[in-house]
Order: sequence, then structure tokens, then C-alpha cells
Amino acid sequence: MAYDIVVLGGGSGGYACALRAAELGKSVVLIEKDKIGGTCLHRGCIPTKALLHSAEVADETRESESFGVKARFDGIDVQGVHAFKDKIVTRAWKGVQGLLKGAGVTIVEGEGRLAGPGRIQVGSEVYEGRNVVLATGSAPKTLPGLEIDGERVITSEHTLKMDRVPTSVIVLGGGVIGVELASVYRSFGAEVTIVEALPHLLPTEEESSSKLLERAFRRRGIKYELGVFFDSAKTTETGVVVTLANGKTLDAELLLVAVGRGAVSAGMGFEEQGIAIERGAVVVDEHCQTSVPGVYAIGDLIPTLQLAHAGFAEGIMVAEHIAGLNPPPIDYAGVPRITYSDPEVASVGITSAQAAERGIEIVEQVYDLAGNPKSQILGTAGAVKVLAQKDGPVVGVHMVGRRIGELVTEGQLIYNWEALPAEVAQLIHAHPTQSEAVGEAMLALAGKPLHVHN
Amino acid sequence: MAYDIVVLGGGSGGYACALRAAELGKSVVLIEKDKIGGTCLHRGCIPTKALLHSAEVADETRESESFGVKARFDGIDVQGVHAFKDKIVTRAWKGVQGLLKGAGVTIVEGEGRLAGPGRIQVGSEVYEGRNVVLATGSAPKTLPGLEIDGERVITSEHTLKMDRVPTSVIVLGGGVIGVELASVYRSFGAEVTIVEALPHLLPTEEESSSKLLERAFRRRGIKYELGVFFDSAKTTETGVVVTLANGKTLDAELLLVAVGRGAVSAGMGFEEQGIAIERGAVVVDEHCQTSVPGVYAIGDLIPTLQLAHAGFAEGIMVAEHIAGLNPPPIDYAGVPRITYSDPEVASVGITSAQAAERGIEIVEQVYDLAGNPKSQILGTAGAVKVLAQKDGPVVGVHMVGRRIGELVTEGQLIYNWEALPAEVAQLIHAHPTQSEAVGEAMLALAGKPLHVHN
Amino acid sequence: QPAAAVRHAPRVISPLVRKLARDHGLDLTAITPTGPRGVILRRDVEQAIATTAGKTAETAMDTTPK
Ligand SMILES: Cc1cc2nc3c(=O)[nH]c(=O)nc-3n(C[C@H](O)[C@H](O)[C@H](O)COP(=O)(O)OP(=O)(O)OC[C@H]3O[C@@H](n4cnc5c(N)ncnc54)[C@H](O)[C@@H]3O)c2cc1C
Ligand SMILES: Cc1cc2nc3c(=O)[nH]c(=O)nc-3n(C[C@H](O)[C@H](O)[C@H](O)COP(=O)(O)OP(=O)(O)OC[C@H]3O[C@@H](n4cnc5c(N)ncnc54)[C@H](O)[C@@H]3O)c2cc1C
Repeated sequence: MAYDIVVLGGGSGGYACALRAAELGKSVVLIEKDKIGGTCLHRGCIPTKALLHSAEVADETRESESFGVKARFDGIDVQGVHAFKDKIVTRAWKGVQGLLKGAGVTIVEGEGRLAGPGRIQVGSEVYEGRNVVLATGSAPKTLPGLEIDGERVITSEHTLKMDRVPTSVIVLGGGVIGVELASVYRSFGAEVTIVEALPHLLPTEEESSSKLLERAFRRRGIKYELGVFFDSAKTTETGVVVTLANGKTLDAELLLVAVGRGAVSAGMGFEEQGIAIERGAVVVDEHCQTSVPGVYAIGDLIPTLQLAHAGFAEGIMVAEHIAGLNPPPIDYAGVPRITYSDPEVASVGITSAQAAERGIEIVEQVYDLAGNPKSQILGTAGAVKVLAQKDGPVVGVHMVGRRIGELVTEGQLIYNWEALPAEVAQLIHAHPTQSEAVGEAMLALAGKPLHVHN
Repeated sequence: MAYDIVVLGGGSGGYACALRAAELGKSVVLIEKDKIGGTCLHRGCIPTKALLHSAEVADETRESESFGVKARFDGIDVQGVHAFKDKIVTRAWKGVQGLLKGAGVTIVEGEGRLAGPGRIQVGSEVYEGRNVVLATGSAPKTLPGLEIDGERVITSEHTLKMDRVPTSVIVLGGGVIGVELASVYRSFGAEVTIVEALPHLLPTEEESSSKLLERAFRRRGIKYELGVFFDSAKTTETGVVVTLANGKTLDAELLLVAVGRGAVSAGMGFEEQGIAIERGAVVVDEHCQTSVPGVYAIGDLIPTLQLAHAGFAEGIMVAEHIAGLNPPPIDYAGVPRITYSDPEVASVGITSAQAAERGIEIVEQVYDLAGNPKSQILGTAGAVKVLAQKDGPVVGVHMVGRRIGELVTEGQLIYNWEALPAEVAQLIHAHPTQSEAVGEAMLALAGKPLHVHN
Repeated sequence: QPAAAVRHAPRVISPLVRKLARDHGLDLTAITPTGPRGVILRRDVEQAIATTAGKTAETAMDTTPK
């Protein structure tokens, strides 16, 4: 019997595709070798956000006096942190398994490989499908000559199982994962130094956001070496010594390698079956179709944004495409990005650098959270920056601040719906909220600033 | 010399009007007898939200163990709470004074009265204006026979200056202010009982939101007596005894009266000058014009939503109206409402009851925060409920949960821009955020549920 | 737009763009989409408004929200 769709990999992309396809009446088999939910649920989004919340609680407890709350911070209970995190993960894991069962998706446990067009082999079993969706995700990368030993030199996966709070950590890589985990380690009490080869932390964000993050991290005592390459690392009895390309050496108890994640595309027959692969990632068109007809690829396996909700969107789009609904392609600039460190950094739309590249004439407005009472109450510095096309719609929203990530959804609607600043400005935001900062930026862009100092 | 506009009262409504008018090139004088910023800044929004944040920190510190953070909660430092709150208020107060100065608004300190059409008298001085805007705000109400003594029987204003955490408090009135302060007192350690004459807490909210709040309050040990009238109160040596209409008596150290706020419209010459007043509030048309030509009224003085941002919106609209910009009237259903208790309650648009009254056929979707990982991490129960017109746009968004207030802005755009559920559903929200709950409700309404258990 | 040739219903992904067309009495099915897969963008409606305004020699229409 042939299924309508065989999905290989049960992470964010794979399971979203399976659910949507089943909803559309398709027969679906989902093949997963490990745990349904994949990286995001078990080793990514969810556990790291649990750690970040423990980190937030630790910081609030430490700072409680400034809010009139008498408390004594006695340290981190690492086992308690894991128990909390694991409870959250287990619950969500049960949830997604229930969803798939409820939708009538057949789940197969096992390691699959592409055995032919429309054929996925798992052990001696072959699953045939009129369509195949590859969603095997990604795995941590490292640098040449830098071996992950799981003891002194670790990746995010080890952080999620750490048995103690280290005294000191060097974080190699100032992207989202490096920044988030640096934030956690610092809140837990470690000395942290981030090493980033590009000139800024979160180098793909608006430069002003990176700078605000750097300033906040400096205040928190998180150190960083920017614009300098890693040269080598040597483990010692007590830790690890890192040498940078400029000759500087750093030592710490741990080296966390967060230099990016590479698509999991090898050893599963993809290339043998003629699937075009470039620099490890599967090449697809705007509907996530690979070079082989009837075979799609989604999620971290393809060279689009490595985000769970990008994977959801791709999975849904592919299911709808197979069902003949002719879904519009995804505008990746319109997919929101959040870094959940303290402070959070969030954005949607394009950056000023991208606007310049594309020759789009823009106007911009920065609203400093110093003028936003709710942010003052939360004790956060930061800003909301809005970019709009001259005499046109908003093209980018860039934000830094505690808890600011939740505001990106407003930016997402504004950007994707091509709202003019004036169309937002007419809607006075609820007082006192952090979202007023977005409102104020829009009011100012619309030529009617309210709480804006000139 | 006559000003273009004389504004009486420098609260949210008055100062927003003055700022916008000055921006539009008008000459403006703003008359304030107390402090610029009014109720919201000095006795309302801002100080209460500071208290609520101290309350949140207290609770997180108490519960820190469940997140793996070892800490000991040692109680509330009332002076510290006030110091924190006052710092926030002072800073915002300086800010708004700076804004007015920067905009070129003339500020007059003193008590004004309407002395004639276009004439406001302050002491022996008369300020003439081609237009007058009344923005004298509101003050706490009480019930017949219930005297506020500021010791045993108090209002929100006394709470903001309390010298201790009481052992027990009876809160008379389960509206926004009563609910918020009940939440604060409970977090600070008091026994709290709310008495509300209507059948639910926050009786103007969607009934399901009220019920979720009640359930959460019950879990927090906040008691309430619903659907029962207050009869009388008697102060004793140690506290106050309240008798309800059903004969039940309650006693506590304090009685907080939060039965609503009445417009400040008496004794200032309004009626003498022919301004129509109904049940204390100034009657206005959709552009906030009173019955006397050239005299406007805004903010808590008129019988619209008693919210700071409603006042901002009215102030801005009046300024633009005077300047001849022909602004559209405010759709009050589209003004977001937030109650900042733990959990928060937020809404925008209409309720199911209002839809039924108006004969609007609706479909609805409830998304339980149990399915939202970020809310699970924050340890909050609650839900997002979305109402849409059958085959039409979203007409209401109703939410309950910790930190959920910030999400109302998304609802505000959706409601006011008349978005269809499908137009929101196509935009997959950032993972993992609380705003995904809004996204999931929209996906379900659009017939393509993602993380929804059936 | 080859792929958009067999459109069933006009595709607007923004309520604001939909409203802009409605406020100007424009029929969405008569608007030429320039977005991917036949999506009608703000600029398409603005273009149609300009064309209509030109044709009927009406006074320039106000495109700010009401
Ligand atoms: C530390 C960290 C934090 C992150 N935080 C966030 C965040 O906050 N927000 C966010 O949006 N994104 C976050 N991400 C990214 C997010 O986790 C990924 O974008 C997402 O998981 C990609 O989904 P996917 O389905 O493509 O792949 P994956 O989630 O990696 O799933 C792939 C699945 O395929 C299975 N598989 C692989 N090969 C086979 C095979 N041969 N046979 C059977 N099964 C196979 C794997 O076992 C796995 O379960 C984070 C990632 C990390 C590492
Ligand atoms: C405890 C509490 C919490 C609140 N929380 C929120 C919240 O979180 N969010 C929200 O949106 N709203 C909140 N509100 C409501 C908000 O404070 C009011 O809606 C808002 O302040 C109304 O603004 P206004 O300008 O109409 O009046 P006011 O702010 O009351 O200002 C009126 C001003 O006029 C002055 N005045 C009066 N008479 C004269 C006179 N004769 N001469 C000169 N000056 C005069 C007064 O001194 C005062 O400064 C809260 C209110 C309270 C009481």
C-alpha cells in the first residue's frame, strides 16, 4: 500500500507537515528514529527556554531588594533546573504525540533512508509514498581541529544535561544559541566570555540591536571578543585554554561550541537518489520541492531560517501544495526572529543594511525604552526601531529588551500586511505596556509623536 | 491674548491633547492644580503596575524552588516597595513635564473654573481660548453610608501609601482596580476577600475570562463573594466588620473600597455655563464636543472607557479636530483593556454577550494555555478566546494568563483592521511564545488547526 | 504571472490592502497582482487607484486610513 505522503523525520517541520496533510485527508506515515518533536522539543527551543526562565527567576531573586522584596538567593539547584525543564519537555512531547495520533498519522520508529523515488526504507521495511517529505533537521557543527569531547568542549546538547554550574565558560559563537546560553550561564553565576568572528554579537540582526545587546551584556559582566577568529583549544587538567587568531589566550572550565548547525543530509541515500545538495543543505524551490519530482525537503535541512516556526510554516505549505491548494510561498523576511537572552532581541522584516543593498529608501524611528514606563518597571534598557519605506509601509521592526520577544508578533502583522505607520499610529496602544514603545515609534513615523523627546 | 486652546486638567487626556495641539502649531495653555500626569501617573496606572511588579517578584521568589533556584523569601519591605514605585513615577513625571516644555505648552499651576465660553479662571487670572478642553478626570466613589476614613476604610489612593502589609483585607468591588489590588495584597501575604455585587469578577469581560480569573484567584487563596450586595461596615479597634445583604459578615484589618470612579465635574462652573451633565459625567458627541460650542471634554470626565489610553486617544482626536484634520471618531470596542493582576486579563473587540445582543452570528475558538509551551514555562494557566463573525472578520479577542496583557496589541490590530482569521493564520507565530496561543486560535478558526487537541 | 493565471479567487493576504480596495470601490478580481503566486499587494491596489483616478479625472483620492 502506498501512502499519500511519507515524512522522514518527526521534528517541527516533519510533524507539522504530517498534521496538516492528515487534516487535508491525506494518508501519512511519519518516520522518526529518536523522539517525535525533534531538536526543538528535546534539545532546542523548549529546554533552552526553560533554562532561560530559571535564569530569569535567579536574577529576579538576586535583584529582589530593588523592588522591595526581601529575599536571599542561595544558588542554583542544578537537579531542580533539570527537573523543571524535563517536566515541560515531557508534557509537550506527550501533547504532540497525542496530536499525531488524533490526526490519524501512522508513526514508525526507526531510521529511514531514501531508497528510490517515493520509497523510504526502514530496516527491511519499505514505505511507499506518492510524495516524500525529507525533514531530517540539523546537528551542531564544530570547527576544523576542534573536537567535541562532551566534557571540557561541549555543544548546546551537553549544556542541557550539565551536572553543575561551571565557574567559567568560553562560548565560541555569538549567534542565537551562543548568546542565549551565555545569558543562562551568566545568570547561573558563571564567568562568561563569548568569542565571535564577525564584528558583532547576533551579526545578522540590525546593527543597533547588536550594539544594545552588547551594552547590556557588558553591564551584566558577560565579556566578549568580537571580530576575532578562533585559532585552537587545548584541554588541561582543570579546563580549557583557547587561543585566538590574534594570539590572545582565554581559559575557562568549559568551552561551549556554538558555531552553527549543519543540515543532516548525509548517509541517507539523498545524493544517490539524485537530490541536489549544496554545502550540506538540500536545494529546494519556493515550494520546498527538491530536484527530484515528488520529493520535498523542509526545516533545518534546507538553507532557509533555522527556526522551528519556519519549519512549521514550510511543513504546512508543503502539505497544502501536495493537496493542490496552491499556497503562496513563504516571505522569509516576514518570519519573526527572537533571541531569548536577557535582554531579548527580536526582529521581523528587513534590516537597514538590507534596505540599502536593495536600494529601498527608508525612514526610521528609534524609541528608547527609557521612555516606556512598563519597561522601566521591569528594569530593562533597550529600544524599538522601526524602518518604513519612504511614504510607504513598514519594512522592519527591531527590538531589544526584557520580555520584548512577545512584541514581535505585532511587528509580524504590520510587516506582512504592509501596514503604513499611520495605520498603526491611529491605534493608541494599551497603557502601560511595553508594546506602547512600538506604538510610539509608529506615531513618530506618522508625524504625530506622543511621548517622544526630540 | 487668547490661546488657541485652553486645557483644564493635566492628566492623560489633558496633556496628550496639549502635546498634539502644540505639534499642530496651536498655542496651548494647560492648567493643572496638582501634578502634571494626573491620576494615571501619580495614583493610577503607573504606581499600581509598580506594586504589581513587586508582587510578581515576591511570588517568583517564593516559588523559585520549582524552577531550580534556591532562595529564601523573607517578606515585603514596604518602604522598599514605595521607593521603587516612587522612582518610576518621578522619572515618568519628569519625562512628561519635559515633553510639554519641549512642545512649547504653557503650564499654569492652579485650580481653574469655567468662567464663560472660552474662559477659564484661575484665581484672579482669566485664560481665554478659542477652544476649551475639559479634562478634570475622576475620583474614587464610595457607597451611601460608607465613609472613607483613610485608616480602616480606604481607597486605592491609600493603598499606594500603605505603611504596612495588612493581615487581611476586604476588597469591595471586583472591577479592574479591585482585582489588581487584591492581587497585590495577596502576593504581599494578606488574606483577601473580594465582594462583588454582580455575578462575576470583572463583570464587563467575557464571562469565560471572568471564570478563569476566579479559578486562578481561588488557587491563589483569594476569596470572593459574588452576586451579593454590600450592606454596611463597622470599624472596630482592630479592623472592620462588613455585613453583606445576605446577612453574612466578614472581618478584616482593612476595607478597600473600589466601587468605581466618578467624573470630577462639580464646583467648576460647568453646569452654570450650560454644559450638559448626566449622572456626573459630561455629555459629548463622537468628537468629544460638549453641549456648549467650542468646549470639549475628554478622559474620565466623559462616560467612555476610564482608561489612560482612551484619554490619550480622545485628547489627540480633539486636538486634530480643532486643527481641522477631521479625525475619525474612536471605536471604543477597539480600545484594548488590560487588568494587570496575576493572572492578567485582557481583551479587545466585543464579547459573546454583546455579539448576541447585536444579532451578530459568531464562531469562536478557545485555545487553552495548557497547550502553549511558553505559558507552561511561565507556570500559568489561562486561555485565549477568539470570536469571529461567521465567514467574516475577528470581532473579539479575550485572554487570561500571566503576562498576557502584552498580547492584546495583536488583537487590537486584528480587530481594528478587520482581519479574517485566515489572514492571521497564514502568519505562523514565533516559537516558543505566548502569542502562539493567539496564532493557534486563528489557525483553528481558519480550519487549519496546528497544535490543537480535538 | 504564469502560475497565477488559474486563480480561483483573488489573493489578498492583508486586511489593510483588502480595505484599501474596498474604500476605493475597486473590484479585487480586476486588479493585476504583482506578488508571488498572484498575491495582490498594496502597490497593486495603489496602482489601480491611480489608474482609476486618472481615467475618471477625479480629484486625487486620499489613501490614508479612515
Ligand atoms: C539550542 C537550540 C535552541 C533553539 N531555540 C529555538 C527557538 O527558541 N526558537 C526556534 O524557532 N528555533 C529554535 N531552535 C531551532 C529549532 O530547534 C530548529 O529550527 C527545528 O528543530 C528544526 O526542525 P526540523 O524539523 O527541521 O528538524 P529537527 O527538529 O532537528 O528534527 C529532525 C528529526 O529527524 C529525525 N531524523 C533525522 N534523520 C533521520 C532518519 N534517517 N530517520 C528517521 N528520523 C530521522 C531526528 O531524530 C529528528 O527528530 C533551537 C535550536 C537549538 C539547537
Ligand atoms: C488605581 C488605578 C489604576 C489604574 N490603572 C490603569 C491602567 O493600568 N491603565 C489605564 O489605562 N488606566 C488605568 N487607570 C485609569 C486612568 O488612571 C485614568 O483613565 C486616567 O488617569 C484618566 O485621565 P484623565 O486625564 O481623564 O484624568 P486624570 O488623570 O484624573 O487627570 C485629571 C487632572 O485634572 C486635574 N484637575 C481636576 N480639576 C481641576 C481644576 N479645577 N483645575 C486644575 N486642574 C484640575 C487633576 O489634578 C488631575 O491631575 C487607573 C486608575 C486608578 C485609579
